Amino acid sequence: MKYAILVNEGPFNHQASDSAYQFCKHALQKGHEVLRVFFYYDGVLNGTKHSAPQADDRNIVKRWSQLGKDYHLDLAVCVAAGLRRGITEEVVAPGFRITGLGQLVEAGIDADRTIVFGD
Amino acid sequence: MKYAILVNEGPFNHQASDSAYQFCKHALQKGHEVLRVFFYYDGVLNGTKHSAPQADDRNIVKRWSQLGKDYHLDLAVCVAAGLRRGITEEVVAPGFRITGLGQLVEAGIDADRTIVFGD
Amino acid sequence: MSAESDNSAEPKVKRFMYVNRKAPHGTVYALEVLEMVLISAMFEQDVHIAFLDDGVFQVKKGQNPAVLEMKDFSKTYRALEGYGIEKVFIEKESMEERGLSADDLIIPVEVIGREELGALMESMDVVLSA
Amino acid sequence: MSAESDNSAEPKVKRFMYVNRKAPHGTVYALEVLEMVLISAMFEQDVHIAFLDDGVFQVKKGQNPAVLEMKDFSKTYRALEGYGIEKVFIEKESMEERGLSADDLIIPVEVIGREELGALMESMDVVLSA
Amino acid sequence: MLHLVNKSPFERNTLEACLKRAPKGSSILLYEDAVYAALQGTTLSAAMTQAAKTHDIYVLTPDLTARGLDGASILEGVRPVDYDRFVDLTADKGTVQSWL
Amino acid sequence: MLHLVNKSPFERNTLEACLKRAPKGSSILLYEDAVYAALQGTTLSAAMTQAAKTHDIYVLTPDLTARGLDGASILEGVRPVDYDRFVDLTADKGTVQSWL
Repeated sequence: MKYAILVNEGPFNHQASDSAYQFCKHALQKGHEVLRVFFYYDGVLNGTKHSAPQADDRNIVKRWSQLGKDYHLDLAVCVAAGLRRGITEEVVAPGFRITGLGQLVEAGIDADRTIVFGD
Repeated sequence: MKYAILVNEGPFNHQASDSAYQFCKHALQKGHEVLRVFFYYDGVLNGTKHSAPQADDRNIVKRWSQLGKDYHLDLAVCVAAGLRRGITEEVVAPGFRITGLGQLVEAGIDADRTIVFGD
Repeated sequence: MSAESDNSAEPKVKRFMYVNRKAPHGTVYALEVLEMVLISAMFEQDVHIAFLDDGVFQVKKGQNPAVLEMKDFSKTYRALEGYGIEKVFIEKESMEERGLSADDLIIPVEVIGREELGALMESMDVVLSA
Repeated sequence: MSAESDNSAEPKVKRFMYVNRKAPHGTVYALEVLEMVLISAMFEQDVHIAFLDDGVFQVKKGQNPAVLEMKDFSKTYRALEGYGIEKVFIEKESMEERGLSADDLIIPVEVIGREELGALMESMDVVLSA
Repeated sequence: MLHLVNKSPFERNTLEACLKRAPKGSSILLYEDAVYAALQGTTLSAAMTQAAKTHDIYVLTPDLTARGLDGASILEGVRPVDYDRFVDLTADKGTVQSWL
Repeated sequence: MLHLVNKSPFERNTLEACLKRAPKGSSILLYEDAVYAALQGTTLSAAMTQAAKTHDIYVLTPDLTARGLDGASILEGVRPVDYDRFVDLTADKGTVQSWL
């Protein structure tokens, strides 16, 4: 299966980003494809390189970057939603890219399934 | 009256930051004091200098900075919550400062009223 | 059902639904869903918009968030038709529960029953909600 | 009532209540309220903690968020007493509605009726909720 | 005491949670999406009319206006207030509790 | 079709909203805070037991475990699944709709 994933919420505050990550990891391990993970609404906040949670907690941003690296994932942060919330080229974490909302629709067209994780 | 204000949510996604701002503005205009506006949970996201909303929308971050300047407000961003979410010295907007959670408790002790704006 | 094994040269046209269940202004979802809908119009897909539960308040007439210095995007719903987006539905039961009638709405939309809406949702390829 | 006009040299001691109404793990509020509570202990205030509605799930025994790579902070509730925070309340009706009993809880807390909890809330100087 | 409620009662349980605990005679301000609780002609109108007999219920006018609602659509017994009165209420009614 | 619900039914209306629209026979996965809907002995257990007769209801085990709940505390008729089965369900049941 080819998946498109939409993440609506930022890291830590809601479990949405955790659930999306776990879903992607398990889908990829089972041999499915994830065409794109699109970060919209507060979801763009997953793309900040400045996140530095406590040592005994998971690092949600780095974890996405690593999964992206391991599986050549497209981690796409919406430019308009990012501008509102201060996620711009200056702060974007490795492996994420800032792009237009059209890329979400495109992923929805190309994927067999689109799954939304939100609040 | 002396007020302490707690803002639990970031800009745009929830109205909480708007409501807190409107409340502070009206309280200050009526001659009340706002001892501290404390930003906790996703509220720390109000303190990013990289927020650049569309021209036809309000600029929530700048508006807080301006209100802070006009009334010498203490705009305090929680360090621990900020670290989780990438709000650090590198990105903090003018007029905001990063500080410990104890400052919220202190404000609650010193103020006549503590008001929480959240989701 | 979805066009899973469509390898033809035909451009894919999928049935998209944007589901609006949340009230406007208290959160940004209504505004950002609308931005998504407008962009989706450029992709020549079979776009559906549904307003249900508190989402019906998004198309309430007479909104004026400027009193709170907030952006008034409600007029943008009127632009949907110009973008070729004509399949706009509102759930009858959600309106009734909230004391709204078709006269209260900023645009003409198709009023649809709850059961029918459930069946329409089942017929989609992509459902985007917020 | 609050110590509005307290100009004495005595250190102010206010009645603080931390209100927990949300389930753990689905959102971060439970964890960050707990961090706030621990810090408040340093200020020698009259600290109260209340668990009601879905907040009662925060003190459910046997939590293991490590299976989701999430932080297990539930054991920290056991540290409250060591910080001198002893006024910890859980609402009886909220537990009953969710099928929980005192045996299900990770720490001993005072079970309090709904009406009594409402009255206790009224007696506070500062109420912090999330 | 002043209780603040900011979420739609059709979506969340915060208004109900507040009404269950707030002693009779205490004050409740509905703002943000909670202003929908003050509407006439909804499935909640009867319960809210009852609640307004035991509690002082206020609704924030600018949040109504933003949502296309006006005084005429509001339940009898619910009192519209602007931000200045919101500030006054926090000063007059003692401790403020937000139901989140 | 597969419906996803992630919020506690005691706090929000999303599970109810889903059950009102999801045709009989469709599948619903409860995850994150929605796993509380699958608990025995709550005020919602009777309604959920009924719902499990008209819909295929699944609950995500790791979200139960995280919250200190185990299989023994789950309503009869609700099927526990892990993340691998979650992935399978999205593949097998067609379009996925999240009730947010």
